[in-house]
Amino acid sequence: MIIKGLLPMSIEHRDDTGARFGMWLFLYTEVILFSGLFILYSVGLAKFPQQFAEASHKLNIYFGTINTLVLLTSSLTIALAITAIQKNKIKLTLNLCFVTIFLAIVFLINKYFEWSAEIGHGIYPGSEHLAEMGPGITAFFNLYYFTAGLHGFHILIGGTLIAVVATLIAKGKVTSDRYTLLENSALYWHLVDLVWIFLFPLYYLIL
Amino acid sequence: MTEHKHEPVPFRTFILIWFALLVLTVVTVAVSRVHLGAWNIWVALTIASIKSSLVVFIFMHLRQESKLFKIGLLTLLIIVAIFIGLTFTDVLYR
Amino acid sequence: MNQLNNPTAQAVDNVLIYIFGFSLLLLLGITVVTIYFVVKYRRSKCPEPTSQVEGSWLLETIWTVLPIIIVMTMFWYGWSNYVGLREIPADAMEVKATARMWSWQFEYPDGRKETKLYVPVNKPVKVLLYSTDVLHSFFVPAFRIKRDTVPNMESYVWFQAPETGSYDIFCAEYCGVGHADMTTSVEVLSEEDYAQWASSATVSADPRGLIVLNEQGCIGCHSLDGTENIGPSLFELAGNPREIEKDGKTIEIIIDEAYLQRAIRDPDAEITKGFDPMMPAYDEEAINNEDLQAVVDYLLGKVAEEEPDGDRLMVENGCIGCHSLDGSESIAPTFKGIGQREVTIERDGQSVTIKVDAEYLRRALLDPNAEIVKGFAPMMPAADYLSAEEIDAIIKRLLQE
Amino acid sequence: MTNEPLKYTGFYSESPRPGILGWLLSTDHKRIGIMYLVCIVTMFLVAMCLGLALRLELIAPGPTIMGPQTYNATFTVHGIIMIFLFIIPSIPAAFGNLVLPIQIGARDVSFPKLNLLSWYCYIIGGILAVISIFAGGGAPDTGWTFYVPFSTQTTTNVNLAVTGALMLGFSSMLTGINFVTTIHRLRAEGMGWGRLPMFVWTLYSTAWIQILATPMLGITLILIVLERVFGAGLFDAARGGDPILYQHLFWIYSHPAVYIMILPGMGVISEIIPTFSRKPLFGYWAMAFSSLAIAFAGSLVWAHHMYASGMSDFAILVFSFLTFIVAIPSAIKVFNWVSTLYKGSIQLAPPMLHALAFIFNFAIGGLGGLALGAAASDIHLHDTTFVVGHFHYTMFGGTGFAFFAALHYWLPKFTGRMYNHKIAVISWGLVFVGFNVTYMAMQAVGVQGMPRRYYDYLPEFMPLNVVSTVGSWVLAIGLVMMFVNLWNGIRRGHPVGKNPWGSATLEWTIPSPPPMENFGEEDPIVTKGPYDYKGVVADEY
Repeated sequence: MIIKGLLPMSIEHRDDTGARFGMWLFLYTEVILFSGLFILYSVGLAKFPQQFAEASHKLNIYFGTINTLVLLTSSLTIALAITAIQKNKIKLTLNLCFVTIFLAIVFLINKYFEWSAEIGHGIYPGSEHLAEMGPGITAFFNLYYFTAGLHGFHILIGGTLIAVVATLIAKGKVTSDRYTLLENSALYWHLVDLVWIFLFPLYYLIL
Repeated sequence: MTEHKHEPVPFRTFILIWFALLVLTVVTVAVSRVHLGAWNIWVALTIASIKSSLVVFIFMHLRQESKLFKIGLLTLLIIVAIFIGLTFTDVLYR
Repeated sequence: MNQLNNPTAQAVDNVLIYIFGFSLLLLLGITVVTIYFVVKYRRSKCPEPTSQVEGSWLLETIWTVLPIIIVMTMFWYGWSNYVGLREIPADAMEVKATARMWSWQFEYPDGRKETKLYVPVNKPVKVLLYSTDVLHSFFVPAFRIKRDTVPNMESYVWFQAPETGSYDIFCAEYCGVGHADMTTSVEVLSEEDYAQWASSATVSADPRGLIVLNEQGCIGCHSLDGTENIGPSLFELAGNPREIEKDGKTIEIIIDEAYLQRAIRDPDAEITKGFDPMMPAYDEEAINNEDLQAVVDYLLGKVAEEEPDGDRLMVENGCIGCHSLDGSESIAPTFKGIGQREVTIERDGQSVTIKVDAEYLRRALLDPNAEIVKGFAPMMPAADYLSAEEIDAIIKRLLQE
Repeated sequence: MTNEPLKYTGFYSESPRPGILGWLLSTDHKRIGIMYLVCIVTMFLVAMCLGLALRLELIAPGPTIMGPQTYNATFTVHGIIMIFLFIIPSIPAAFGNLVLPIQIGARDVSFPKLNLLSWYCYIIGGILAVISIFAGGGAPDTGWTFYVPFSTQTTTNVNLAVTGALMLGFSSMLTGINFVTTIHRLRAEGMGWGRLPMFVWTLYSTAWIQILATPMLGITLILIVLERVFGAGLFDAARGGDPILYQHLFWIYSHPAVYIMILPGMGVISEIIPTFSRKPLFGYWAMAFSSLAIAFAGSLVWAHHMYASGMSDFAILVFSFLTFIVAIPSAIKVFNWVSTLYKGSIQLAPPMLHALAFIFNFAIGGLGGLALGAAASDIHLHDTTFVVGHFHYTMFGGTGFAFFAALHYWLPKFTGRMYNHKIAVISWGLVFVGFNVTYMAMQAVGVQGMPRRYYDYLPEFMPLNVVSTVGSWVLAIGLVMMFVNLWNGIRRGHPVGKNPWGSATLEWTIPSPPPMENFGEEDPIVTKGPYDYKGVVADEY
């Protein structure tokens, strides 16, 4: 019996597939969580197509693209980490985890600069400057901030999770034949990536 | 209660997929600079769907999992489609 | 449930009776069969079950298909009658209903505002629904109509009353502390009564000049609010310079009484720069000298604005909904005797007792939740949408209490 | 009545940790289930008192025992507690935890620690909800639906209440994840899908809704808090938002949530009726699939709460149609329960009485729902007390009675003692009569046109309101009697054996109360169906 691969109570009740299945179920709940915001987005887009395109132009496409590449690469490194631990290459696994965490931090720093620039322009939820630009643009930026903010929050959680797992790997508690915890953290990280894969074109690339 | 042990996916596969993802990202940015009207959004979503399937099936090992996982994912997608679709019966016809 | 023969109520009642009838039948059937089984197969009489049947595809198919057919008829009947609630007869009169916390205001096409909905008998009425703050819902049980009022969105209901009388209007969407008090009525008047009621409204408060401008269709080309139309706007003319073309030369003049009179009697002689000479001339047949003077006076702002009526404002804006005039207090302090009262208010967390004066009343109207009268909750909406004159009128009226 | 100590106390005494920590840190599904049960019953009693106060206020027009602001806060808190803290977790979290693993022959759920975590989420959510009543700003007064723009404007303590609801949603979601995994992965040998007790089937359907719908509540509530903090205008039409869209998001969760509430109750009834008829459940597969069908179709019909909201007429057409579809599987269930009685050997024990009352009440609730599902009739009934009566018929008359049935059915199993049957029957009678008087009168006054959430009403509505209030007193007396009787039973009732009712599901094959490891060292091997009563004899008690 294990919680997401955490220490088992008794060895004969271990159920890795069950733990992974539970994690997938949890990921479904995350998808629905974001889908609520995507519903708001799609309704906004249907109502204000021009304004959404106009607002999208105000976002910095370079930040967006770089962050996409960063996240895709971090997804790769954490996927590689699983193969590495399956092949019992502990050192490599750890290094790949660190790269992933590093990329997560790069992503957040990027986001920080991007947001400070926008907030500096007076574009943030509830700002008067935003209100002057009309309902469509306001709706776009409200959603942009809330969606990207929620996504950033997930990056934070995912990064922490991987850091915890890395410690456990270093301590020898997550090993080449008991690595469900790493697998589940990786699943979570891929979800964060998946959300961004949709977020990026919807917010940065509308024309 | 059957246990599914995954065979390790070779490093090479992951790197190839990663490369494909990078290419698709470049494509989606490039396409977005071409004016296609309402089609822009559909092209962008299609590319995003391809990218996410790559992530789901390869990076997330869904290819190796049992049918249960796949049916679950299908259910999820149907439900999300229903939520969005039925909301639009209101929004589009108001 | 006092009126049944109006079109909207009939549409709804048909469906209600159909569905409730079927439901009653089904409920009776289920209950009778259950009781019959329980009595017949009670353990004292049947110590062991006499059947171990696990199901019957035939029966289960029957009671899957049968309910499908029944409910589909209900669905279709319900829908087809609903359509009738949304399709407004072509000859319907329109009234604007505005809901705010916690009162209703009805505005007629001629600008008249009422707190009750007066309508003529046998005339379809389309009620356009607006809200100034939160969700409310316009509900008239007698006509079986209901529709939410949504801020910044327009919706509507319609009804037709075949008999005179008074019918309740409720707010059916929860909207805060005064929700249950947000009631008023539809007053259905006979055609003569309605005509009389309506004519008393046409003694318009508008100045004669404005009436002439409307009657003559001047407003069709000249706006009153500054927007440029086919002709130059009539907004704030007095004393302003204007470039005109006269005899092929462009000169600048100051708008005055004489200029306006010339511009109406012989418009083509002097054309405002940037406009085409297309305005018809109005001679004495069209506008007599008296009316001409009224128009010019109006355009130059020489007509004294009538002071707003404080009593009327308090009713129209729903103040009376929470602040009583008879001394009773539930939601908010009463207005009775407010002019001579001392009140204890909480301001920035401290209690202060002050004498009610014009300044206090102004603060209470414009920023009501900064100072709260002890014992009441901060919930009053700010009256900042009123004009300065209107605020003054309300304050003046309150101080007389 | 006896007062002798039980010789065997099962999981109550067998614990790796002694004392209160042995409970608060326990990952055993039975202990967690008992902890849920205690909290849930407490919450029910609190909210019941609030409900009584509401009814008392409505005994006459005008203010009687409270002012309008208090009244609004009372019905809001009544709703929040009853829905998020009582009904949603009542059967799945309390009885699901107690019974589900044993019924499928498992030692525990798949993720026992996660299970404990969801109990803590429940407790934290509950505490936040209770604090929100007393903390600064005043108790929330939005109604449990938190409709915008009112909920973003009111100065009362909405943020705390919403955060509480968010935690409760999280708790419900984690329980759902746990149950789906448990049912897929931990069934004992021989426990095929065709041998699952119907209670497990309904919990399985419920768990899927909990997973796929609850996050939508999460995001909706988060948006309310963000809106209140940043004032962004997400649902303000002037700033590009859409107030009606809030209602969509809210009901996308909250309508399926209605099925989270009722489905497990249907499961309980499907256990009790065969047991007390000693006959297999009629149409096993129809019952199983109708549970899944209700779960699925229940996710398609949310906007039938919004016919009068200003939604498009096309949406009303679609949602009205889908709403009638969802009536079918519910109808099938009712017919199959009644058919199960046919040629059985029916014993009117207290659980069975509650189950039969469930069928009656649920039929009224369900049939009343038809009038609300049809577009035209809903326009008149929407937001009147008819709706209040209707959902109390399904939620209280349905799930509430199923919960009482489950208490009378399973408490002897999990406490090892039997309550007094005579008092149980009398209290059942009072509850049944009181319930129907209260809510039938409420439905009737709603048809007359009295809007809901009205603190004050016109004099013409008074007679039926008086009837309803008097009914609420009968109901309350019956409920108090029932809980006192159950409490006395737990304290000093007759000890019972393994199987006092003669049921055939697995939980009745182990001692009462069950031991810590459920089935001991050997996992059970299942060889027969859940409703095969051949050779099953009820123990004397």
